[in-house]
Amino acid sequence: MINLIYMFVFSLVYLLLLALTAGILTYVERRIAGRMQSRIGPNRVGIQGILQFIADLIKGVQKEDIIPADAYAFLFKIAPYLVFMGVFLTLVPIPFGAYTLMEDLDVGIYYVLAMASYVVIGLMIGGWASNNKWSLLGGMRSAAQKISYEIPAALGVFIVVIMSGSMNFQKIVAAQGASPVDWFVFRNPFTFIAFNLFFIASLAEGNRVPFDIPEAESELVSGYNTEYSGMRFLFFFLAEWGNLVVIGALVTCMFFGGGSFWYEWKISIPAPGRDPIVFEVLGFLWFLFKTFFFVFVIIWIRWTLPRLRIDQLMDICWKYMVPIGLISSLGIVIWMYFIPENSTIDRIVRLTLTSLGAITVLYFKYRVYKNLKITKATIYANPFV
Amino acid sequence: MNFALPLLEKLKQEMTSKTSEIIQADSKMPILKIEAKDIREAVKKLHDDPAFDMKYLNCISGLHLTQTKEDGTLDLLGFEVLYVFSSARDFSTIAVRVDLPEKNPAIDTIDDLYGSANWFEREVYDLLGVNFINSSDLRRIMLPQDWEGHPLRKDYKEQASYNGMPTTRPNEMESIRIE
Amino acid sequence: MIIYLKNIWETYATVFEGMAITFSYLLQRPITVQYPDRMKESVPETLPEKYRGRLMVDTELCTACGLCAKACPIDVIEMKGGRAEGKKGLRLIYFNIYHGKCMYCNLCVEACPAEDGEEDEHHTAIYFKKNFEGSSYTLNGLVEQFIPPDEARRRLKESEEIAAKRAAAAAETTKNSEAKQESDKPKDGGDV
Amino acid sequence: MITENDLQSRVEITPINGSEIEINMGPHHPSTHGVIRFILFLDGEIVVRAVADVGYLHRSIEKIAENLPYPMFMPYTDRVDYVAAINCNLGYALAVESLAGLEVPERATWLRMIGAELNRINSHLIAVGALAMDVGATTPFVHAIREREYILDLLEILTGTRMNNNYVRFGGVCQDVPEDFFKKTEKFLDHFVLFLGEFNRLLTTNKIFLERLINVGILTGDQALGFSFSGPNLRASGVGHDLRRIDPYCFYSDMEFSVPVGSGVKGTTGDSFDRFIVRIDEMLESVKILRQIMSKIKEGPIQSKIPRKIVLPAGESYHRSEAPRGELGFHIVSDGKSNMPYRIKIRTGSFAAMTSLSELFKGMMVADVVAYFASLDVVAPEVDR
Repeated sequence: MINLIYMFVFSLVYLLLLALTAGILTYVERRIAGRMQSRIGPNRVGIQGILQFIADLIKGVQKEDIIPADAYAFLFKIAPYLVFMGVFLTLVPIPFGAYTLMEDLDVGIYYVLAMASYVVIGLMIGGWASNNKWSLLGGMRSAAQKISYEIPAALGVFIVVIMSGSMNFQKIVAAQGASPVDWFVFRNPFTFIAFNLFFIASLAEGNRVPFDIPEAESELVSGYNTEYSGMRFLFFFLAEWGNLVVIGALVTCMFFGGGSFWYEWKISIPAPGRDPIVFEVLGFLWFLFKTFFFVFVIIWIRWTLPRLRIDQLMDICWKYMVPIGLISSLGIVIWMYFIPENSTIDRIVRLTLTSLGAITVLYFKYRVYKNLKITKATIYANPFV
Repeated sequence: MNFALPLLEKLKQEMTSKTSEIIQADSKMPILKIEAKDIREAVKKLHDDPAFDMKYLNCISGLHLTQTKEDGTLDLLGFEVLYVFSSARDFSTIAVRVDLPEKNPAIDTIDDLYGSANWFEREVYDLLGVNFINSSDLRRIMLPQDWEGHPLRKDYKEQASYNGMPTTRPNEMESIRIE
Repeated sequence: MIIYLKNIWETYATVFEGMAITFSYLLQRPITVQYPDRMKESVPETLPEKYRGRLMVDTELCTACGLCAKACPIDVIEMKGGRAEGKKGLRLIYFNIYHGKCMYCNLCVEACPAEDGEEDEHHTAIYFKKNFEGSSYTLNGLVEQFIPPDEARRRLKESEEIAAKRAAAAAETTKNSEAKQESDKPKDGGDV
Repeated sequence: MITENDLQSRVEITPINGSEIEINMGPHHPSTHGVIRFILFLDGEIVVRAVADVGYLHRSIEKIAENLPYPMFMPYTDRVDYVAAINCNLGYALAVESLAGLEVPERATWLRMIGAELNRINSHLIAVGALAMDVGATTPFVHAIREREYILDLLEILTGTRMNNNYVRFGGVCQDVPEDFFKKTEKFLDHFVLFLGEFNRLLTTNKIFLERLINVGILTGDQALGFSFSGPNLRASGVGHDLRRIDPYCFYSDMEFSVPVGSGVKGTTGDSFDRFIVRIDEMLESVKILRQIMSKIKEGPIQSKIPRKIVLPAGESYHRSEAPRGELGFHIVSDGKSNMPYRIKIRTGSFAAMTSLSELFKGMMVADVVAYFASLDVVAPEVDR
């Protein structure tokens, strides 16, 4: 009983936090998009416009909830909640810290993959029940896209599961370490591929550019949410930005060591004098930092790239990602059989990959600098105007 | 302007009916005036004959020929359709003109020869009411299908309302007139 | 196979390059300005000299010749001139501009013959002000009357009176001259 | 009350086969660039047949022309193609001047050319930006619009207005420019070349963008000629047709510039990417022309003496010039008595480009429809006039 109450309170807190985060993310995305496009972005409501999402919320609630005359009213009404539910439920096993999680499921990853599919049902129902051909096209596209991209995502997850030997998120995080050398992403070439597979597939599952064809505004007007208005429309958006957090958190957990600077310390220094709560909070913050870095990357990709066509989308999935994923899953097994952990080769490979990653970041910095120089731009690094 | 007079003379000589004439020969734009029944023959020749190689249709334009009488009323004289073609080789341009009667103006279509001719013809049909015989798709293009009249005719009177919508707007200046 | 790998490489490389460019914009200042309340200087000051903003008329300078109204392709200007007491030429009776219709084509300004020779804000009677804010809650609010209606009515009456007076005077003179002619005639005839 | 039947009466409706869905793209659709309507019959994502329906922006400019004196029609030519207003002004002025035998002072011709070329860059920026927008890349679009804003500022100094300039007059231009205009233009051109390099690195080389355009909507040279394409669209199909070369007006015969022709750099000659890249190249050529003009322009009068009442000699003439969207032809008929034209027919590049749609759309995907249509750079008011 006490467990139930604990879960109820916890999920309520999660719900509120998710809603708040998603709201702030809409603001953040608009600001980032604005800067990338030489604009300012929303900056009128509150300090630097931080309360913009609340203004949007109030406006959304005030709007009339229109249900088209020929729509299938019941399904039309519940579709946004199904979508939101799918996103929210994926949060259950994600470890924001050693204790900061709703339920430590043994089949955590499996559960996440299953729950992510819920979203498809919501989108399809929404598209179909609107009785609008554009919405229907959007719904169908989204179904085709999500079901296809489950496979590369699952293959990416599969490699991680093999590496860590568990489907439990806590154990996956524990299998990695605090330093970049220990992260799965730089562990060996196959895990690096797995990271790419999973990240790209999650972009597709989250309907983000370059895979946003279900809502492609220049083709399908707005896709499955064309007919929605008011609060229901906002629920779609809540789900979309909530999804960003989920993607960021999953990638952090599985490839970037989670909140694991305390794991290392806990294992190496049992430290009776140290306060576990401090480390819990620090781990949580570290986890959040990584998560939001990936959220930023996703936003950044969105405002850089064009959109794919649906057949190219399927091409990428079936011609590129699935074969590569299958080869890598075979490869990881062979790798693990021949090269035991912490052997010399393993260490060399880890170090090489990590330094390659570092070089990429440095080269990126150089390109940014070069571009600023070529276009003779004046640097203004202040995020606020 | 590279409107080519020699090509026009060549076309005139090769036409089977000898009723065609070159007008405005000394101006910047000489025009070959032919009869309506000859249009397909002439255009086919222009399109297919390698001596002309007029694969490019610049424009089909039309106008309502009228004359204002002394008492201010209009004398309706019929219609004119002007075709402008360009050569695909050196882009020299020629113009062919056809005059049509006021009653039931009709001319053979050329939209099987030029991909773009259909839309140009539709525009002439829509705005002037010239009928293109055997056209693959002769519908109004600019105006609604149930619009009355053809606006570019000189004797056109705009309908007062369309499907219950008035076609004119009140003038805001009326409200402040002091006279 | 090479094409296969090349495609993957190209995708990554070009996406990388594109992301570097968009990131470089995060380090630059936005070029948009926040209109109207957070501008450093008022916008009309930044506009070029001959900017076509709101169509205005200098009622003092205007000689009521009506060329602008004639030059306008869409009848934006409605105006009338009339005689006034103690003034040599014509004076404006009313001058109305319908801003809702105006298309800022400059034809009326070019037609205006009334120039004051000064290089100030405007040197013709009808001119474009640099101010471009002219929104109104009603369509009717876009009609601007440069002579207030009461004043216009007064002027109209005055000019009508003068016109009537002059007509009467003209009639008088013609009558007089006719009478004169009448009276002169026999004299002339006599002379001949 | 407008019923559905009334709306459909605009086009011929053929019965739908079992597997097709009929879908209305427009009149209000984000990617129809104005108010154009396509009726697409889809089999899944593939267009089986399509009907293009125009006329929603028909303002009967040709009828208006018959009731206005020649000089008073000039502002209306702005509205034929509002993206390239000075080019339309110029076409009309040249037609009337050549018929009436009016002289144009040298400086006025140079100023006209400056206006026309700035406007051409402006128009092509809109074209490439809108194409980027329609394939989903938002940021390049905003960057292109930002550069266009600089051009509008220059045009503001040159003409006094930003968009519907009404700059050209018979026998000259309406106003002279201050000397610092040339310095500002020089500065802008230097910046613009740099910008174009950056734009290419951001968008043109992007793999996704290339994939969306290459081999989409291929038109061979013969086909393009048959559809009366002109301007960049025709040149992209490999036909070197540029009226500034073939039929020179102003001082274009003295200018050194090359005519970019599509050569199938990445795919087949005449595909959408060729139409895109030809526009990019043309902007660079315009920059070259502008630099030459700037070095040659001299002080002098800007307006020659013209008669108060312009009456053209009786007869008809077809005068054409190279606008950014291709051949802009004015068929002017005069009765020799009145100061108003008897008839003016305006032949525009967009109208000709539209003729190809119904045929080319067959077999395309919805996303390709958008990309192909955007690559044609059609401006709706120019189609309908």
